[in-house]
Amino acid sequence: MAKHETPLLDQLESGPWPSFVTDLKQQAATKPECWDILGILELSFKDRITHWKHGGIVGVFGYGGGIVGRYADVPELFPGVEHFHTVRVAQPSSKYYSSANLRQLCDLWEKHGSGVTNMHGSTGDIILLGTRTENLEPFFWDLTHDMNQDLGGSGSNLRTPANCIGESRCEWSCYDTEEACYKLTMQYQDEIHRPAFPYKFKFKFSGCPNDCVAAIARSDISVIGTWKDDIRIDQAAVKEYIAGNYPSNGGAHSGRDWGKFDITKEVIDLCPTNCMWMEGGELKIDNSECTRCMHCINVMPRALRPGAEKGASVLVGAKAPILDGAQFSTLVLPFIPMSADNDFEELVEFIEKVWDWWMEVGKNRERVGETMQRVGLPTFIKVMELEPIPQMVKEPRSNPYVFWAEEEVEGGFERDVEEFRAKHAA
Amino acid sequence: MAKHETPLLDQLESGPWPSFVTDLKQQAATKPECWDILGILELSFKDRITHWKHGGIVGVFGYGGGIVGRYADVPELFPGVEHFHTVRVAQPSSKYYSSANLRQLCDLWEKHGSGVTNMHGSTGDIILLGTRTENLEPFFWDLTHDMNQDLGGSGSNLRTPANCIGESRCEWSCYDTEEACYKLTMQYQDEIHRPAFPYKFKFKFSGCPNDCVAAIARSDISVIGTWKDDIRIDQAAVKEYIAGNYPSNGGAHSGRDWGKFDITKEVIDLCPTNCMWMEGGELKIDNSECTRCMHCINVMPRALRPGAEKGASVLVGAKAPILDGAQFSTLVLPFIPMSADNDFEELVEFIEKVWDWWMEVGKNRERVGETMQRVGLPTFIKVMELEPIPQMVKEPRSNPYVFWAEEEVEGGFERDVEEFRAKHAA
Amino acid sequence: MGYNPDKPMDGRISDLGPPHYEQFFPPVIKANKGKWLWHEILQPGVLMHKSETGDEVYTVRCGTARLITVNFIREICDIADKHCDGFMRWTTRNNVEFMVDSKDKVQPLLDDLKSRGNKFPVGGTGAGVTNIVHTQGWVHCHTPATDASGVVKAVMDELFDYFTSMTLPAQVRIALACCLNMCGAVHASDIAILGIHRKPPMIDHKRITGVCELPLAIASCPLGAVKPAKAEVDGKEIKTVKVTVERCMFCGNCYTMCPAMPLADPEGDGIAILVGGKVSNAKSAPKFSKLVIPFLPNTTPRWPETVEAVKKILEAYAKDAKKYERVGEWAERIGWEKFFEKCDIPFTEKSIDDYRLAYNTWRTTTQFKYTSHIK
Amino acid sequence: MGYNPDKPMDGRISDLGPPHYEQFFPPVIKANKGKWLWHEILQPGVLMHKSETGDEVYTVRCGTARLITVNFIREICDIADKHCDGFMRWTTRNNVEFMVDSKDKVQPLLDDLKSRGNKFPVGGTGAGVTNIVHTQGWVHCHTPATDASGVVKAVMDELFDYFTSMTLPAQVRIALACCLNMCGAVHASDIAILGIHRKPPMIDHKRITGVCELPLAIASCPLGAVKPAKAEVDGKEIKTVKVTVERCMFCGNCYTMCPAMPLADPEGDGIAILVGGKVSNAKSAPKFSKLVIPFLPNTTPRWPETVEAVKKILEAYAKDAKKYERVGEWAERIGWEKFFEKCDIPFTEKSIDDYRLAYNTWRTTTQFKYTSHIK
Repeated sequence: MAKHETPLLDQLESGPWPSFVTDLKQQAATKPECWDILGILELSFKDRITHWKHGGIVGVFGYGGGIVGRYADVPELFPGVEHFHTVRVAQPSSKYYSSANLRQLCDLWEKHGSGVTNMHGSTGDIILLGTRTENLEPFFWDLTHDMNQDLGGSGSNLRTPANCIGESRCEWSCYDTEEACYKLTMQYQDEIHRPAFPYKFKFKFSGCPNDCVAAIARSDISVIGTWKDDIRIDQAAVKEYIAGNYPSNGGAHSGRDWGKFDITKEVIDLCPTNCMWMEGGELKIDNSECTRCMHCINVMPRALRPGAEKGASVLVGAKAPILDGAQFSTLVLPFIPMSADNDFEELVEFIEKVWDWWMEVGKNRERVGETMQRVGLPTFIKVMELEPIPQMVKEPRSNPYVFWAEEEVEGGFERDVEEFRAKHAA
Repeated sequence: MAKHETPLLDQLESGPWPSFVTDLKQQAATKPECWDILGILELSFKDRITHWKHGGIVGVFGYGGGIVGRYADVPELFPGVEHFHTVRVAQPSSKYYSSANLRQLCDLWEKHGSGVTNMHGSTGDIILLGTRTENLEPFFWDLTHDMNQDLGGSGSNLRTPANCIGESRCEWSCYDTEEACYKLTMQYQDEIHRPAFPYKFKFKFSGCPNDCVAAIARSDISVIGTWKDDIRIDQAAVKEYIAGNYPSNGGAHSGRDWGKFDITKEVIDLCPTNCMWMEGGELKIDNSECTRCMHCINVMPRALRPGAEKGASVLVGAKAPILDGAQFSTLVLPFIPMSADNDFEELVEFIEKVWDWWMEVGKNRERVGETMQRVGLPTFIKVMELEPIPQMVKEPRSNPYVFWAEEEVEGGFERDVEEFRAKHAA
Repeated sequence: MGYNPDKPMDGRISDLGPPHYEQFFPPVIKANKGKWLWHEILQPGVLMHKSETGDEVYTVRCGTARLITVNFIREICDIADKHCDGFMRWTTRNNVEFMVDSKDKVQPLLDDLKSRGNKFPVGGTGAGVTNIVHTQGWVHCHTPATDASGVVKAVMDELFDYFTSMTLPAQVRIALACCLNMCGAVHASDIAILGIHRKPPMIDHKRITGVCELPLAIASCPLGAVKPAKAEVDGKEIKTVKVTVERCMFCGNCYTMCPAMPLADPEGDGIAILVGGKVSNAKSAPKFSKLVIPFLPNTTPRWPETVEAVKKILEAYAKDAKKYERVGEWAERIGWEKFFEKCDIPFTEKSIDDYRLAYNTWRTTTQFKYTSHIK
Repeated sequence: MGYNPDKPMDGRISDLGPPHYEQFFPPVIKANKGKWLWHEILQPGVLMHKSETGDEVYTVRCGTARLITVNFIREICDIADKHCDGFMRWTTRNNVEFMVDSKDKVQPLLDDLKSRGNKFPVGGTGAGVTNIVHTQGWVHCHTPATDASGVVKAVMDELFDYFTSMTLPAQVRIALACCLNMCGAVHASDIAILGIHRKPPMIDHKRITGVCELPLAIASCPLGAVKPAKAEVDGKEIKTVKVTVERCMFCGNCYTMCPAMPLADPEGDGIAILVGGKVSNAKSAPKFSKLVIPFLPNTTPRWPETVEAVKKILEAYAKDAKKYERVGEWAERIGWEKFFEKCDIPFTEKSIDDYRLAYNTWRTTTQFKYTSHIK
């Protein structure tokens, strides 16, 4: 493969941030097709437009997802990227790896592909960037047989679920997000690999309302840890914070002098429900008013911890703007237990109810949040066989446009206009 | 006219609140048709349904508004209310009256109508309730000739404007709402009496953001007093409040023991912009952060007053739910002078611009707020020839769906797909 | 003199507008307009305004029905003549106000008012319940889903003590509209009593041809539930409309446009309660009222279900809210789930918005409070 | 062994899913999962977590490009082998983390990382700017309106000091999506860099018959701007589509559905800046990012206009916001009119919503602050 001049990209080799251009050039030493990647990207920098064609359905036998087809629109200039398909490999929970595992994957990708990756794609997969159609099956064979690993999702199916770091290294996680993510990923392999949905569908698992995996913004079913009982307080540690012996916010603000820690200003006054106060040198919380926003816990991690009766809130319907505008997920189940012992059955039951309904009524390319908007939240709640509760809304409706069903209204809808006219002259 | 049995209405004669039933019965002694009013209302109480027919166009020559036609759907039972038209009489600003004036109106209504009124209708008019078609012209003749008064508005026209009590008895009024209301009512008599609009249109004038005439909720053009400079502070009076010598909120809370007045809790902490503080025993305000919400002034009327550079904000588009849902008015002109000396020309100019546009593009029965929603606020601002400013919105748009005009985009919209294909193979 | 029907246009006068307000000003108002410095509520229903000239005006506010007779107005005029140089005014909330220019004139005025039985209750000021603004109801309107004056009388009888006192956390504005048209614009009230229909319109095929423009009737439906149809009337096929009842949300706009589509019904009609609206920009921005009770029946003559619902909400608010906190501000501070719990109002799916801007009301956060709603 | 194209289904394995995470846990993680008590950021990029067992784990976080080669991954593996028993992990924001089980192992690790030039910047913790999540851009995607990796490199070079320090009022999450499809879901970021198109699609009539389902192309437009049409191709009339350009808002959904409707353009395409979004439920509910700069050009290779805009916003925020206040919380507290003033960003009508829920963004209160916008 010819080396291309890349005067524009070369300018991205300077500066303190790691340069993907430098990295690609170094890789090109052993994988010459990386020159064509650089070359076509340079052309885009010059033309200020992409040089990739629209789609193309490629994949491995039996799977409808996991591979994204891609072809250059200037293949004659850059034959090394004529085909430039992406392979999505399902990532392990929390994206922990061993070097042995990754080295093997690198070898595989060097053998069958360009050697270029994304660690990771937006949804969470390991993205292997750039290979030819004829390499897909051999790669998949080696991935499954040699590594015991598998592809992730793409297209109108369940996308590879993702989770925050959870209990493995976070004191706030209210359930085992890694196990929940793993279990449900394994359970729904068919839904991940063989598109049967109206459009894509995502699960994300966050251990607490800080929501480090952006479940509420980016997943159709957002499972976010929470608790039922009281915030656990270590009053001795509270005193240490007040005394300035522990850094606020786990040291997150230590780069600037914000003055002495002020528990009133920094914690009590910022509590969105005003449910905290000091009394006799102790921090008091009216937990019945707490909405578990995490702020006080975030600020004083050595003094405060989530309660002990833990589980998750389930929210539904987040998506990016295309097509009807962005949506955050909506609170549907305020609290469910999240236990691996019963295979997360409360969650599984709910997920399958959502799918059953959405697969029936969802339109082509309609995310479940859009389907919810189209039918209305009251209808969604009804088909989910849930009791409507005020926690599902920020506020009650302000318009008076209520649908009443005939059976709810005394005497029904049928009336005789003649009878009416007998009492009311026209 | 026969006296009717009214066992249901009779039950509304007990209780401490003034009884309209008792009043009607007493009136019936001299105006027997009031028995038929009581009779038909009793029938509605019995049947739990109205006994008035749908509309009927009646009026006085040359006017399209001011009279609302009404006929009983059981005229044979209650001939005294077979016709029961309403006459809307334009009220004076702030609804001040002399007894001489009102007595004359009462005599007129006793002569030509039922003797029943509303003081006042929802929009502000004096409502004279119940007369026959043949009485309308004689009544109107007497009203104009003997009393020098006139009808108000109804139908798809300018409705009778209304105003708060304003400077006549309120220390907070930032402009002369009475004069503004009067001047514009006189100026737009034609628009009030001869429907030419797509639908109804209301002006309301409030002297300050407390908005006692509900301009922001109920008028298509809401003119609400505000000021530009600093809140005027009498520090001596502040001290009196702190000392508990002046009652908080003008005595509005004196019926209950709320404890000693606490300026921090009751004023400073409740300021929505947190722009107030105590310093050296004085109350300080960062007026550049103030949004003039009136709370501090409301609580300490003897210490705080609106600034001296006064005028009004103009907001557009309020309406009740029918049809697209309720709307509050939207801030369009943050500050205009409001001076009788120039006949409120800034306001007049704006009103006429709104009308010119709305009469052209508004659909039948579409309130101006709905027209604004239909075309979008950016378009409305453009046709009003206003600079877009952030004060018009609570927040910028969160969706990325921006309309770009061809002239805004380098190279325009026209492109040659062949040329494109030459560089981008399909 | 007077109108001559034979020459209707002779000597006709029009477009006079309202009388100029100034002629109706009491002298102390005329002298001090624009000069007022501050005010104070001396006792429920009695206000004093102080002018920079040193003048004072004392106002006595009385609740009245909105539906009043000329008889009654003349009695008001008598009072004004006796105490107030013949002047008076009305507030935007149907209260009548008598003004005197010195403190010693207040008590005689109050005594006079008291001597007239329950006709002139003094109050409606400050942190209390002032008079209910309302629409016509069954006494004059053709589209109501409930009465107005009757419901208001029943509610005010029950809330009377709140009218004559100032013991609430803030003013409470109650409003009634007898149908969704909301001539009374109750959509921004602390407590709104709203007449609602619950049965779809009947189609009077015999009448529709004569009284309706079919395209207007069809266009009137915001949800497109009114559609063109045909029917047989007296053996002839006519053009008419039909209604997809599943898409009807009973707004009544079709009846407004087409008299042949009546929807009122004794059992279908009733009252919805909305709460938490406000007009004032004080502290928080204006808020719409929110639907919390979707239906209460028209139990004449005293609407006990409605009276009780209003009172229950008012008393839960009175007990729980902070000083200066309006009903809506209270509900938002405690959270709507707590509002329903504290007011002991069952939450139903009817309170969940499914109209055009519904998504903005969905709870898109993990922040919530545990209440009895969560089993 | 290996894949045999002649017998593709022989010995095929599928639906294995991801490897079980536990095999990749460093020993200290495995031993303490679920037992962590608290954590502390010891210095930018270095965290310590304390377990109830007394164990501690020290994490060193390094920014990397998202676009990396196997060469580079092997270097990461070398580091993990040398310091971390062969384990490592990635964060959701494309940072790589190395964990060690005692404090004395931290400095040697940091020294090693530092010795590798600018490959492993340590930071991305606490009240700073962490790594930018982003999409593919011109390196792989067929619908982008801008590049991704290149813009990110340019921005992070400029904000580098904020990555390696913790001096901001709160964490600032920056994200980039190269078109409205937002594979990167930038709609809830403190600062979002969004590729946008500004020219309506061309119609490739020659190709459309072969590559598009016309009804899908027509249905794809949220505003109904794509309509059926006819065109002549090679002397034959074919069915095709046309676009009402006044109704086009350049979302590109038609191109997604129909390859014969390309809309990318060197001059039309560029970047919009949105700010103030957040995902976390901490303090305030999650917020969408708001569009504040409607367009900046694709000035390759370093997008100076975009870099400057991001930096200006970040620095205005850093100067003005209170401790713990996210960008959106700051903007809401000071008011958006003050945001535009303090950030010195011109306000345009493009920032005023006119999409489906637009009414909720209109200012329906008299509360506003005077800024230079009011002449």
